This record gives sequence, C-alpha cells and structure tokens, in this order.
Amino acid sequence: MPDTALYAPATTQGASVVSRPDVTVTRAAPLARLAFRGDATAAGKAGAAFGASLPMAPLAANPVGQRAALWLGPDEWLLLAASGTVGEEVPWALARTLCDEIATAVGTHPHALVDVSERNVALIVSGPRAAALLNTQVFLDLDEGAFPVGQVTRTLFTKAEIVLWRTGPDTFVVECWRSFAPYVEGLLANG
Amino acid sequence: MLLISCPWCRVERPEIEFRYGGEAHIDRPAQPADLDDHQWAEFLYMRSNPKGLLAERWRHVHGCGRFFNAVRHTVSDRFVCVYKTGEKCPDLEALAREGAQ
Amino acid sequence: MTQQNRTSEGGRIDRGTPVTFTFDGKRYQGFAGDTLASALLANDVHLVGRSFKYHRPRGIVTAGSEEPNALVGVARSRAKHASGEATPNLRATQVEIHDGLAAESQNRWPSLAFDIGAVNDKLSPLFVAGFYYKTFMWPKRFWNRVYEPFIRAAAGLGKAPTKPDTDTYANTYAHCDVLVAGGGPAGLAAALAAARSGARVILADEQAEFGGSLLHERGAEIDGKPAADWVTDAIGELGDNPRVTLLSRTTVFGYFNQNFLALAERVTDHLAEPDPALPRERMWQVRAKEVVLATGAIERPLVFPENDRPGVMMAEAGRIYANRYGVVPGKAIAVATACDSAWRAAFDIAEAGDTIAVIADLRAEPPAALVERAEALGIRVEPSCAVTGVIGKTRVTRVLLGRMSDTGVVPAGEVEADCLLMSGGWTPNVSLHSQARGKLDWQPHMGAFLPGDPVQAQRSAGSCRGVDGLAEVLADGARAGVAAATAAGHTGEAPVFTATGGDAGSGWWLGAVPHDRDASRVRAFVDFQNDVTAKDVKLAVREGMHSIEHIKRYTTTGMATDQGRLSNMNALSIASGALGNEIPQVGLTTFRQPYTPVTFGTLATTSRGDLFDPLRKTPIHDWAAEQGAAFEDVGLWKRAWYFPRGGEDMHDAVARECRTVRESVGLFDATTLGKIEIVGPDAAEFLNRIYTNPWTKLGVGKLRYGLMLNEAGFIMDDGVVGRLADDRFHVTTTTGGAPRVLAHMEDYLQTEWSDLNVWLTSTTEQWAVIAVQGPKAREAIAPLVDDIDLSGDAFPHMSLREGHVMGGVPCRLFRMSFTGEAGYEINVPPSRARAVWEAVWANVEKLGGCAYGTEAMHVLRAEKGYIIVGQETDGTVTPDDVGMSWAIGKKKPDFVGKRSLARPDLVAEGRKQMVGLLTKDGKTLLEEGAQVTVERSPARGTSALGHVTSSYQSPAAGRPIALAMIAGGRDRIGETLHVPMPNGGIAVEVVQPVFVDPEGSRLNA
Amino acid sequence: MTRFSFWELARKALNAHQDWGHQWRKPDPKPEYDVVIIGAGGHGLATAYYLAKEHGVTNVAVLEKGWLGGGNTGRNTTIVRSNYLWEESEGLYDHAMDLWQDLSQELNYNVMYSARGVMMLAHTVHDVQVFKRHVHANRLAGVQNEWLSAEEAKAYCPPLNIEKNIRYPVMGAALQRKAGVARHDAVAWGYARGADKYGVDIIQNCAVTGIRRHADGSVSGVETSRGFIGAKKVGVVAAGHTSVVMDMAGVRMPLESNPLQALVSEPVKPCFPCVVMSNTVHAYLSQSDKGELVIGAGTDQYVSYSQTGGLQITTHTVDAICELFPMFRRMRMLRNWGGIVDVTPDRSPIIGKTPVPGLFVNCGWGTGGFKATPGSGHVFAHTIARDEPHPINAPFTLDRFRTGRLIDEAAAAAVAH
Ligand SMILES: Cc1cc2nc3c(=O)[nH]c(=O)nc-3n(C[C@H](O)[C@H](O)[C@H](O)COP(=O)(O)OP(=O)(O)OC[C@H]3O[C@@H](n4cnc5c(N)ncnc54)[C@H](O)[C@@H]3O)c2cc1C
Ligand SMILES: NC(=O)c1ccc[n+]([C@@H]2O[C@H](COP(=O)([O-])OP(=O)(O)OC[C@H]3O[C@@H](n4cnc5c(N)ncnc54)[C@H](O)[C@@H]3O)[C@@H](O)[C@H]2O)c1
Ligand SMILES: Cc1cc2nc3c(=O)[nH]c(=O)nc-3n(C[C@H](O)[C@H](O)[C@H](O)COP(=O)(O)O)c2cc1C
Ligand SMILES: [Zn+2]
Repeated sequence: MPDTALYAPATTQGASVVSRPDVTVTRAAPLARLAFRGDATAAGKAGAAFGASLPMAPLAANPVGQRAALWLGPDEWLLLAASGTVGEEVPWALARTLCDEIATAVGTHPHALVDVSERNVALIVSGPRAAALLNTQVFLDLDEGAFPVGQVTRTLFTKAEIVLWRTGPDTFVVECWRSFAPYVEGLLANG
Repeated sequence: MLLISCPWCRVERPEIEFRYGGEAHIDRPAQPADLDDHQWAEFLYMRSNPKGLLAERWRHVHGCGRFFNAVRHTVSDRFVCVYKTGEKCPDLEALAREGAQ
Repeated sequence: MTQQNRTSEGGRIDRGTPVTFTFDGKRYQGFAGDTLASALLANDVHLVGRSFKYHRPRGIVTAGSEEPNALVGVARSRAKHASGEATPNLRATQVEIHDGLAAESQNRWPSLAFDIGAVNDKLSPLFVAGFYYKTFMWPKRFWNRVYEPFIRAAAGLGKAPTKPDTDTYANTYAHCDVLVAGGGPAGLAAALAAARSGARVILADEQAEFGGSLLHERGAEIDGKPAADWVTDAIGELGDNPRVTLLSRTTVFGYFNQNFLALAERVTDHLAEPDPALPRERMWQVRAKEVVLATGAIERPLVFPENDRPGVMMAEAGRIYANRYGVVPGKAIAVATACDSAWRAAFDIAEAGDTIAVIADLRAEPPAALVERAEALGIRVEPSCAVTGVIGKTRVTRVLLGRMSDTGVVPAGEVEADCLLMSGGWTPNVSLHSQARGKLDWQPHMGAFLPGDPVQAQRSAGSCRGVDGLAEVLADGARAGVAAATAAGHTGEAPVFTATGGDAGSGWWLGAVPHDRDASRVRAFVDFQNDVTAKDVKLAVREGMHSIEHIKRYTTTGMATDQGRLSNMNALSIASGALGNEIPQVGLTTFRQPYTPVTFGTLATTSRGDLFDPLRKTPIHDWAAEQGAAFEDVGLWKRAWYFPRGGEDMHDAVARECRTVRESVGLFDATTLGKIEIVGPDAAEFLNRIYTNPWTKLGVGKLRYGLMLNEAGFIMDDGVVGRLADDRFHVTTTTGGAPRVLAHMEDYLQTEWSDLNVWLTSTTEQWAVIAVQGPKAREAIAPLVDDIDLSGDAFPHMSLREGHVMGGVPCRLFRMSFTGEAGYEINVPPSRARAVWEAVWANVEKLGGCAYGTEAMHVLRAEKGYIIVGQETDGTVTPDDVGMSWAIGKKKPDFVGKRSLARPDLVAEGRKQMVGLLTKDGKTLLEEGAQVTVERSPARGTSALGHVTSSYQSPAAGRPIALAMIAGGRDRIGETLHVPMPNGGIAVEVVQPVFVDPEGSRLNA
Repeated sequence: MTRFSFWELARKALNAHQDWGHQWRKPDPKPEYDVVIIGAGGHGLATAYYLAKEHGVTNVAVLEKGWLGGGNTGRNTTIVRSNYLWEESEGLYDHAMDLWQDLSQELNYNVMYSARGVMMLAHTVHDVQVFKRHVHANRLAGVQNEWLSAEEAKAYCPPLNIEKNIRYPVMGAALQRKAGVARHDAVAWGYARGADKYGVDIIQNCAVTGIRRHADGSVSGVETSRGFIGAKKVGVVAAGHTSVVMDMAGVRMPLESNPLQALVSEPVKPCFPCVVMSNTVHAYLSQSDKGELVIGAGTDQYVSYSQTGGLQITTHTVDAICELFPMFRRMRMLRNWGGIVDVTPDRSPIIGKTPVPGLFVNCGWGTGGFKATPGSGHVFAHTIARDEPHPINAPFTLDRFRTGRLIDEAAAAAVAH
C-alpha cells in the first residue's frame, strides 16, 4: 500500500480548495523535494542513502514511510521527504542533509542532484469523484485498471504541466510548479 | 489528436504531451567547419518531407522528457513504430512494402 | 393555446405538464417532451423561417438534427432575446421547450409573414448559381460601398449574440473500450452486447431520449414487449452497470485519428431553471478502443417544383410527429413517395383517425400488401404518379399530380391538402464513418453509399450500413457490440433479440422528379436552406464545373448549416445526369467535422478569463500590487512595469525610478528570469558547446554573461551564468525564453551529445530573485546578510556566493548588474521571498531608494547599451551585429551556431550594427521602430538603413537616447542621419551605444 | 468568350440561363508545351494567365492532380494584406496588393475583393514595439499601415473587447485599411477562365508523377497519370506537395508540409466589420459575405499530407476567439477543415530557378500565400518567360538558404498570414 502520510494537508488559510461530499482538493504541507538524475548505478546508490530505492520501472513510485522516490524518466526521479514534524515551513535543512547524504553516497559516479523543494507545490485530490474531477483537465485514463494505485507520471493539466501520482483508489496527488498552482486550483474549483 | 506511444514510458499518451522534433537522423556534423556552405545548408534546412513513411523525432516533453524516434505515415498519420534515440533507423522501404501488403 | 393538431392520446409527451413558450412574440402552449417544432406543429404553425437567398417562406421539414429550414433564434426568455443573448440558427426540431422559452424566426424583415427580402425571390431569374461572380463589377467603387453591404445584409441567417455569454462550459476527457454513437435499436443492442461482455462502454445519442426510431415505432415488439418498453428496460440495464456511461442529448460530432472522438453534451438548455452550478454544455473528448457507429439513416426529399413550401415535410417526420409527439401536422395529408416506409407513415396517421388525401407513388407497382392495406383504410392510391408541384405560398393548400409514362408526365389533377409528406427513400448516415477516413461503397441496387472497410478500429451497425428490418438491425447491433468488446479484450456472446415490425422496406428515388411544368418558371429545390435548385446544379455543369467539389462551391449546395444531409444525394444524382457520368465516378464531397454545429463555448470549454492561460505571478506580486504598480504581460507572467506614486504618469514614475537607482538604490523583482541548474562532470563542456562564450576557465564563485545562438547563427537568448562548483552551474535565461532555451539545450544534449554526463533541471521557481541596484545597494542588503563577506575585494563584481540572509534563509547572492550600477541579485526561496523583500525594502526606503519596474530596468540598461534579446535582436542578428564579438570564445572549435556565422551573408559588408542615436535637437524622443535613412525626406520606397530598437528619455543623460540597428553602423559613428516621420525628418547623430559610464567604473563601486 | 456583366446576366435569364458556355475547356493534353505548370491553384493559374497575357506564351498547360482551386486556394481564410516588415516582402506583397485593386475588372470575374481593413492586435509591450516598427517601415516603403490606440481599434471594430481586466488586454493595433478579404474560389476560377481564354490548357485530374530530363540535365517534360507530356520549361506551383514534386527532379527543398486548419461558424447577419488578427492569443477572424465567421486555426506540429488536423488546434483557436469576443461563445462551428501548407525556415516563399535547367519553382508560401496570388503569378510568369527573376522576386531564391540572406518575417514578428 502506498503511503499517503507523506503528504499532510496544509493548515494554512485557504488550504481547502474544493470541499464537496464526493471530492475534496486540499493544498499539501511543504516537503523536501530533490530532482535526481543519473544512471541505474547512481540511482542505486542514491536510493540506499535516501532510504527509499529509486524505482527502475517506468511510472513507478516507491513510498517508504516519510520518503518517496518517483520515477519521472529513465534517468530522472523526484525524491520526496517529509520532516516528520508538523509545520508549514519548507524543510530546507532536511533537503540540505539529504542532498549531502546522497551526494556522499553516489560519490564521483556521474549524477545530478538539485533541490527543488520550493519549485513545486502539491494538491491532494480525494474522494469518489477524484478521478472524474481530474479528468476534466487531464487526458489520461484514470480507471484503476489503466492507472493503478501507485502509478505516477508527468502529464498536462490543460495548459499546465503536473506530476500526477495515484496514492490510493480515490486519492491523487498533483504536483505542479508554484506559479501554476492558482491555475490548477482554479480549474479544479470550477470543475 | 494523435496517440503516441513512448518507448521510455512504455505507454500510449495523447499528442499534447509530446513535442515534434522534425525529421530524424539528420546528425549534426562532427566538424561543421569542414562543410562548405552548400553542405551546411543541406544539414540546416533541407528536409525530405516525404508523402509516405517518415522517420521523425518526438520528445515526450510533458512526460518523461526524453526524445525518441518514430516512423509515421504522413498521409494516414499512423505510427508504424517507435524507437529510442540512438537506435538505428528502420528500413523505411521495407516497411513501406510491408504496409502496402 | 389551442394545440389544434394534437391527437387526443398517445405519444411520449407529458400531457399533464403544459409548457408555455413564445414564437415571434406570440404565446403558445405545448407539453413537456415537445420540441419547439412539435409544439408549433401542434398549434398548426408551419411557417417558421425564410430561406437564405430568396427569402422564401419555409416550414418544418424533418423531426431531427438534419433539419435545413426551421432555424430559429432561441433564448431562455424574451428579455434575453431583447438583450442580445439569444442563440441563432437553432433547429426547432432539436430545441426542447420549457416554460418561458422564447424563439424568433430569422432572416425576415419586418415580419415573417411579410418579408421585404422576398423581392429576391422575384429576382430569382437573375440570382442563379454564381450570379455574383458575373456582375457587381461596375462601377468599381460601388463594390465596397453599395453591392457588398447589400449582399451582406441580405445574407446570413440569424443574428449573432451581442452580449458576452454568461453561461459556462465544461470538459471531460474519457476513455472506454467501446463507444457507441447512436442509441436506436442498433446502438442499444451494441451497447448491451458490449456491456454484457464486461467492456467499458459509452453510449451517446443526440436526442433527449434513447431509442432512436423505436420511439415512434408503433406496433413493433422486441422480446415480446412493445419496442418503447424494451428501450426503457435496456436503458435501465445499462444505467445500472457502473462501467457504462449513458449520454443523451450528446452528439458525436468529430471522429479523429486513432479513435479519438469528440462529443457535445447539451446539459441545461432544455431546463427552465437549471442549477447555476451546471454548465450549459460539456465537451467529451474520448479515446475509444473500439467504436460502433449506429447512426441510422436519413430520409431523402423528393425534388419537385415548389417542394420547399411550408407544409411539405418528410414522411418519416410526419410519422414521428404523429407517433412520438401526438401531433398530426395537417388536416388533409397527401403522401408522395418512392419508398415503402412513407406508406407506413400514412397508415399510422390514418389509424389515428386523420385524413390521408392520397398516396402518390413514383413506382408503377408498389408492394401489393401496402396497396391492400391502404385500400382497407380507405386511402386513395396513385401508382406511377409524381407530385409536380404544390399550390400555396406560406402553406400548402393543394398538391398537383402527374401521371408518369414512357413519353413523359401528363397532368393528373390536384388534391386538396394542407400537408404533404414525401419520401425518396433512405440515405444511410455515413458521416462519422467518412470522418474516420473510411471509404464508401456505392450500392446501385440500393441507390446508396454504404460504409466500406473501416480504416480505424470501428464498425457500423444497423441502418447506417443499409441493414433493414428491426430484427436484422438488432442482430447487427449485437454482433457489432460483441465484436467491438472482443477486439477491446473482452469476451461475450451476441445476445439474441426477437423482434417484429419496424422496417423501411424497399423503393427509392434519386434526383429530380419528372414533371409537366414550364421548366423555365418553376423551381425544384435540392438544398433548401441555401436555395439551390436542380437548375442551378445543371447550370454549374454547363459552365464547366465538372467536379462535384466545383458544383458544391459554385452552387453552395451542401454548404448550409445542415451540410447537405438531405440534399447531397439528390444533388449528386442530378449532377451525374448532367455530366453523363456514373454516380460513383462523380463522387461525394468530403464529410467534415462537426457532425452538427458545435457551440464555440463548448469547444473552448473552461478556458476563459484568468483561466484562459495560466497567469503566473511572483511571490512579490501582491506587494507590488499593494504599492499600486502597473503590470505588463511577459510570456505567461505578470511583471511589475512601473510604480507610480501620487498622481505620477508612467513617464514621471520611470524617470524617478531611474534617477533613484543611479543616485541611491532600487529594488527590482527579477524572479521571472528563467533558471536552469546544469550539473554533472561535463557541465562546463556542455556550456562550451551551447554558448558562444568559453566556460572551462570560469572559476567557482564567478559569473559570466552568456550568449546563445541558434544553429543558424542568430542570437537566441542571453543571461548570466554562475559557477557554483566544478560540476555545477546556475544559468539564467530571459523570462520569455526560459522554456525555449531549456528545450533547445535538452535537444542537443539528448540527441547530439548523449555522451556528455550532464543534466539540466529547471529551477526558475526554486528561486525568487530580488535585484538591488545602485550605489547604496550594499548598504541596503548588508544588514540582512548572515554569512557572506560583501566587501569589494572579497566579493567583486561578477561573482556569486552561497549563504544565508535574515538569520538562516538560504540564498545565492549574485554580484552583478543590468543597470550599470553596483548591484546584487538575491536568490531566495519563494516561500520567504516576500519577507526578504520587505526587509530589504525597509532598508531601501531608509536610504531614499525605491522599487522599480521593468520599464525603468529597460531604460537603465539602454543607458549602458546592454541589449534586450527580442528588442535589439529579432532573430536575424549575430553577435557581431550587436558588437558582442567579445562574447565569442575564439579558440573554441565549435559551438551551436558557429559554422553559420561564417556563411557569406553573415560576414558580408554592410550588415546592420547596433549603434546609439542622439537626436540633434537634444529634445525629441524617437519612436521605437522608426526607420533611419540618409536623407531627411526620403522618397517613397527608399531603403532604410535600419531602425530604432530602443528609445527612452534618459534621466542620466538628461536627454533622449536611442539604440538602433544601422547598416554599417559602426563606421557611421559621427555621421548625421535622419528618422523620417509623417511630419518631417528628425536629424540624429550616430554615436557609440553607451550613454552612461562607458568605463564601467560604477560597477565596482 | 462571353463577357460577364449585369446585362449579360439579364439577357441570359430570358432563356433560363441555358446559353452560358463553359468558363474553361476540358482539353486533352497535347504532346508538348512550351511551358507546363504543375498545380492549378491560384498561383499556378495566375502564372499561366500572365504568361499568356503579358509574355505572349500561350502554348501552356496547367496540370492539376485534382480539381482546379482545390488545394490551399480553396481552403484558406482569404486574408489579403501587404504590411510586411522586410523590404523584400513589402515589395512582393504590395505588388500583389496593387493587382488586387482591379483584379475583378481585369479578369472580368468578381473576386469580391473587399477592402474592409485588416487589424492586428497588440497585447503586450513587445507586440506594440513590433507593430510600430512595421508601421514605420511600411510608411517609408509607401505601404499603407497605421497604428491605432485601443479605443480607435474598438471604434473601427465595435465587437472588440478592450477592457483592461481581461487576460490579454488590447494595447493597440496596426491597421491596413485597404487590406481585406476576397472570395477564394472566384480567384482560382477567374484566373482559370482568363488563362483558358488565351488558349492555356487546364488539365484536371492529371497528376504529375515524374519529371523527365535531357542528357544535359535540363527538363524535357513530365510523366503524368495521363501519359508523358513534353515541356520546354516546367514551373512547379504545387504548394503543400512541392517537396514531393521536386523530389521527382532530385532536388531537395528546405520545406516541411504541415496541416493548417480553418473553420467557419454558421452564417449570421453582419456583425463583424473587418479582419482581426491576434498573434498573442493565436486567433484571426473575419466574416464572409455569406455571413459565416471565418476563423483561422493553427498548424499541427508534425509533417502531414492528410488535409485534417487535431482537434486541440481547433479548440485552442476557438478559446482564443471567445476570449477576444466573448459574445461569440454561443455561436457554433459549422465546418472545420485543413489544408497542407509548405513552410520554409524563414517563412518567406521561394520563387525562381532551381538547380535543374528549365525547372522553376514557386513555393513555401506557408500559411499566407493567398494574398500574394496575383503578384506571385505575375513575377513567376516573368521569371519563366525571361529565364531570369523579376526584380521583385529576385531576393526570394533557393540560394538564400546557403548564403544566409534569409527574409525572416517570422523571427521579426511571429505573425503568420
Ligand atoms: C486553412 C488555411 C488558411 C489560410 N489562410 C490564408 C490567409 O488568410 N491569407 C493568405 O494569404 N493565405 C492563407 N493561406 C495560405 C494560402 O492558402 C496558400 O499560400 C495559397 O493558397 C497557395 O496557393 P497555391 O496556388 O500555391 O497552392 P494550391 O492552391 O494549394 O495549389 C497547388 C495545387 O497543386 C496541385 N498539385 C500538387 N501536386 C501535384 C501533382 N503532382 N500534379 C499535379 N498537381 C499537383 C494541388 O492539387 C493543388 O491544387 C491559408 C492556407 C490554409 C490551408
Ligand atoms: N420508416 C421506417 O420504417 C424506417 C426507415 C429506416 C430505418 N428503419 C428502421 O429503423 C431502425 C433503424 O435502427 P438504427 O438503430 O440503425 O437507427 P435509428 O435511426 O433508430 O437510431 C439512430 C440514432 O442515432 C442517433 N445519432 C445519429 N447520429 C448521431 C451522432 N452523430 N451522435 C449522436 N447520436 C446520433 C440518432 O439520434 C438516432 O437516435 C431499424 O428498425 C430499421 O429497420 C425504419
Ligand atoms: C472562406 C471560406 C468559407 C467557407 N464557408 C463555408 C460555408 O459556408 N459552408 C460550408 O459548408 N463550408 C464552407 N467552407 C469550407 C468548404 O466547404 C471546405 O471545407 C473547404 O473548401 C475545404 O475543402 P474540403 O472540406 O472539401 O476538404 C468555406 C471555406 C472557406 C475557405
Ligand atoms: Zn515518455
């Protein structure tokens, strides 16, 4: 079972974007986010240091406790980590520590690691109508058979790029760049 | 809207996730300085633009971000195959003969 | 409120729920379940509109979406009509009535019954096909002033809305195993079969109710139940299946590549008081593994003189009105046909107790069973009999008959009738099959084109592929449904349905019906809406229009809002006769999407206003807005343009901002700059290849300005690049160029230099950028910086440090300048950017500084002669053109664009070069884009030497300054040139393009 | 041949229009022609017309694989304007603009040239700079073009939404008043009739399948679906199919063929007075004399010869139209189609000689060649007849891609059409 505990709803004002009986959209609290690039060897070492191995299968996610590694491309992963403490501050220190630990573990094997904690924000879309709401703007088959729990992909949300991760049968996480969030939220609120 | 299968993600996705990259297998010369103006113009601008099978580049820009190549028929817009960047161009004439049968 | 044509019982309308609506301002009553057409007919209103060209009175011809004539403007209420919110050109046959609905007839003035435009009908001998190509050419100036306005006013149909639409529209992307288009017996059977096989099914029908022809099939039975009951059960079964999506009022309007289909669902127009949360319409964009087309067949009119008069309608439509809506469209009804099905319309109506005046059949020997039954019902039957015309302008009063023989047609008397039902047989509805690029096969024995082999994962079923008979159609649908489900990976067996009744039978007619009338005087219409007659088609052929595509365009047949659904086959047949060519050789015109017209709002879906495009704001945006900043659009971003204070206009504000930066300090939001982090052991090598500059030797902690070319050698982007570590660079790009630059880099990296170990990550939104520029910049930031030595020696111009501000906020501090002043760019996390900004702002304010916007930034950099990509450059400019040869790594063997720079024209003499311009009078501000010439008042057609790229009032120079691209410009420094303007040339001196601090001493201050 | 006029129309009406003859013949191909033109679009037919009329070259055939005017000429949004940026383009398009003024009279065929004005909207500071540069350049060249404030733009085109609170507010517009639209089919038909009158053979349903050459490399004729046809000179004017035809002569071209879509609404009473183009929101719009809103959509990104395109191109265009003209949201799309446009790297055409002696090419008009039809035919006829370019088309060589002397309208303004 994928872990959704990684994403905690934000408690700030306006964090609830949509609140209907059959679907809710909520802003998620900040996370440490790292973009990791490299080959399988690098990924292997990075995974060991990170605490969640980097999946090699396309569109796969590997959540482990407060960590998750998401496959975004054959040499690209998005690493997510929560600090474990409740708060609305971006965990820079955690990001920094993770960067250092992973960099040390991978060593001189060619790779790239970039802190993108602040670049992305996340929305949690949940409820029996979650897939239907997303399908107003996302052209993917979100039937559970076609897009099972655990699948993650970058895709388009009409004119915004997002990362879409199904964390449960009725729960999705939408990651997007910070300045696109009002657009994504606006369309979800209207949908 | 085309349905394109990404050889990296191994899924079919709608065209809006992809960006077209023009004709494939037009490799940038290793030593551009050695080319005369004609040859350089050939590399820069001349394209086969065929009515039929075309090996072309696509990038799964809103997906895995990777480039790959595809063979597509430019009249039916049907994809014949996709393959990863760096792999050899299939024999288009053979594919055309197969398609005709 | 009489509804005098309403039957006493029967039909699917809800007689317990009367509905009041207006037509042309008059109140009428119908019942829930009525369409506007059925309700008007119930009130014996046939005349509903005027035709396009001749303004002929027109009535209701069909009962479906193929209606060519009964087009009306519709609004929720009369008030909305009056305020310009009505939708024009809706088919009365598709509009469902609700209380308050207001419909208006179109293309008539002053009234429907008396229309001035009808003089066109009198002039019809002149207004034949293509007449306008032959006249209106003299006197020449009359075209734009007289003729064209006249033609424009006469044409068009309804009136476009004049008020912004307040309704909303929605979108849904969907996937399914089997999409079934059409919910008649074939479609229902297919959907049942597919759904029972376990497939994910979408069933769509454009009508309000599923059932198609079964909704008016009196007497037919399926599985021992009346057909309508079977439909209810079938829909019940499908509705209970969670893998089935039922979409009524939903038109499958487009069939695109790879089984991508577009559907338009009408959600609220039929409701009197819809939930405001609901959209008016919804577009469904569906990717289907398999498609079943079960779109039925469309009855074909007969082409005889005056066949367009109100009261003349399709036989099946008559049957639909009678059986489904409980409306008999006349008191005495004549039937003209060549097909069995019209006889059944006559029987159903007669059995309901109404008068059938005659059945005239073009065939010599209609089936005996039909004749017998007609006689049993007391109906007069005339075989070998053509209708040769009708009497009555705004309503049929009498029908003219003619006896057909080998020698021609002889008059056979008249029949009193206020309604004429006609049928030329059935045209299989192959639109979607054709849209899917499937070929059509001509079936001479049926007089019809049937779908040929499908090109996509698609199959047709039922009467759209010529299958007749209810049992056969159901079996065909079931077969198609199972086949589709199987192809989509499911297994099942085709259900077997037993059925009786409900076939079209045999018989058909194509093309003009022979008559005995004066051919030069009467007109038989092929395309009703566009007023195309059989004679027009023949004229086109006579004039050399031998392709059916030419005939279409010359006569406009098939180009009306019904896209020739009724007319194309008749037009084709007449053309084939005139050409002496077989029908399949002549061929049909192309079927295109949409199947029926689709609302723009539906196509636009949710894109609107702030959600039309993503609207990107920086973390500082709200602060700027609170300060009263004006914003400009750059790409998707909003950028603060200038910050007017107390009554300042833009000019004053910008001047103040510029002065302040040069005198003390200014604060600028540079967050929108693109940022890319380039990491990996080969990072420097990658930059060497992508930028013109050399990078290998750039030290860690150093910045360098980078120039990027496209492969053609022209400047594409620029920005400052910082080295964070041996293998890590922080690259900046222009705001608008960010996505393009990243794509350009990825392209080379992945497809040309995949051997390089380097990766690119966009960090545009990882960092907010606060630029602090001016002599007091250091003072402004120093109190906030935790752990970076800001002294000039420790942190010189063009260097970079990582550290913290404000007690622990991570930061990348750049010492750089785009203003010519000493300055910094503080990169901080966006989540804290506003706090940092406000803290810096507090210091800046204390120091007498200000916030400045993009306009001041432009002025400041122009004073220094720094280029803006896209302003000084336009995609045709090389580094040397803008005096930046210094940015080219001379020793590098190659970089993107290098080879192109050696092309003959790029090294030619006389290229445009960037220079400065000063107006001789020291006062006049040049206009950006103004041309520069040698002469003061050049003759028209003189070549320009170049143009002004940037021009500002420079507070620092105390005069206007300009940058320009001028042919051979650098050699012209010192020369006087001219900028010709409408009110005279402006003399300018060519100068070096640097107006402030040419030595750059202020940078290091 | 019968002259078209109101009186002729009235006279023929007396006999129920039975006496009109064909507008062009249906000749069989002769064994050889002085000039064979490949492609009976507007440009090919105009070339033949001017060859015959101005250069006395009448032994000419125009070969068309389908029906004349059925290519892009028959499927374009009919915008005619000449306010281009570069001197070379100004020369070319304004030459056409001059010819448009009297084209109906010249051809004795009403091509309905409607000088209702073409307005290009500026939505950003950058747009303003670009369009003002055009206005200044055009004024110097004597090409009509003027700058309007947002309010002036609204006065010229009342449906325009110039409120400041919309996503991309209108900051002003460039207006060319004598620009406008023309009836696309009539242009092809008028030139066909005119060329036919001079004895040009227009041969439809005749696809060129090969180009034959003499031993010295020069052209000797063309293989067609109706057999070999000899020719001293061959002009290729095949628009979207140029690469395919030039390939028959072994010449590679700097072209890509893309689907370009357009759509029309249902017809309505006059509600839109001029042509409006907006590059920032990607839409352009006019209303035809019949009443439809004629809307140009974009090109699909990939090479295709399919004459159809993706729905996303259409929806993107329509959302832009709705944003600019919110009252049109309730209007309905009646028909949506595509053409195949051949696009050059610098978005300017290629008109002139080729490396093959006797073979000439006129192509690369991309998304905007309808407006040039008369001028293009005129200078191309000159080029073929004289074996050297007219000064106006001299810069539009194939060789410019070698030298780098591009005429890049797209880079300068990113405006199509
Ligand atoms: C949707 C759309 C909108 C447009 N809007 C505008 C606009 O608003 N304004 C504007 O100025 N321009 C516009 N254009 C561009 C314009 O239509 C074209 O540039 C112009 O019509 C080209 O004319 P042509 O005569 O060269 O080509 P075409 O009319 O395409 O003629 C070429 C002919 O060559 C024939 N042919 C091809 N191969 C062969 C062969 N092997 N043998 C024989 N014949 C062959 C073709 O069948 C075709 O008939 C638009 C184009 C499209 C598609
Ligand atoms: N008068 C007659 O007797 C007569 C004539 C022809 C056929 N028939 C009989 O009628 C039956 C035909 O059944 P069928 O199922 O083939 O056709 P049908 O006409 O019953 O059903 C077709 C359905 O498709 C819908 N439709 C068409 N195009 C559509 C689109 N693009 N999007 C959404 N919906 C669309 C129509 O609204 C209709 O409900 C058979 O029983 C046949 O024998 C009878
Ligand atoms: C300016 C213009 C106006 C048009 N108006 C109509 C119209 O009113 N009705 C119509 O059905 N088609 C109209 N069309 C489209 C043509 O029917 C047709 O789709 C187009 O010429 C392309 O041909 P094709 O669809 O046969 O491939 C118009 C086309 C153009 C270029
Ligand atoms: Zn992919």
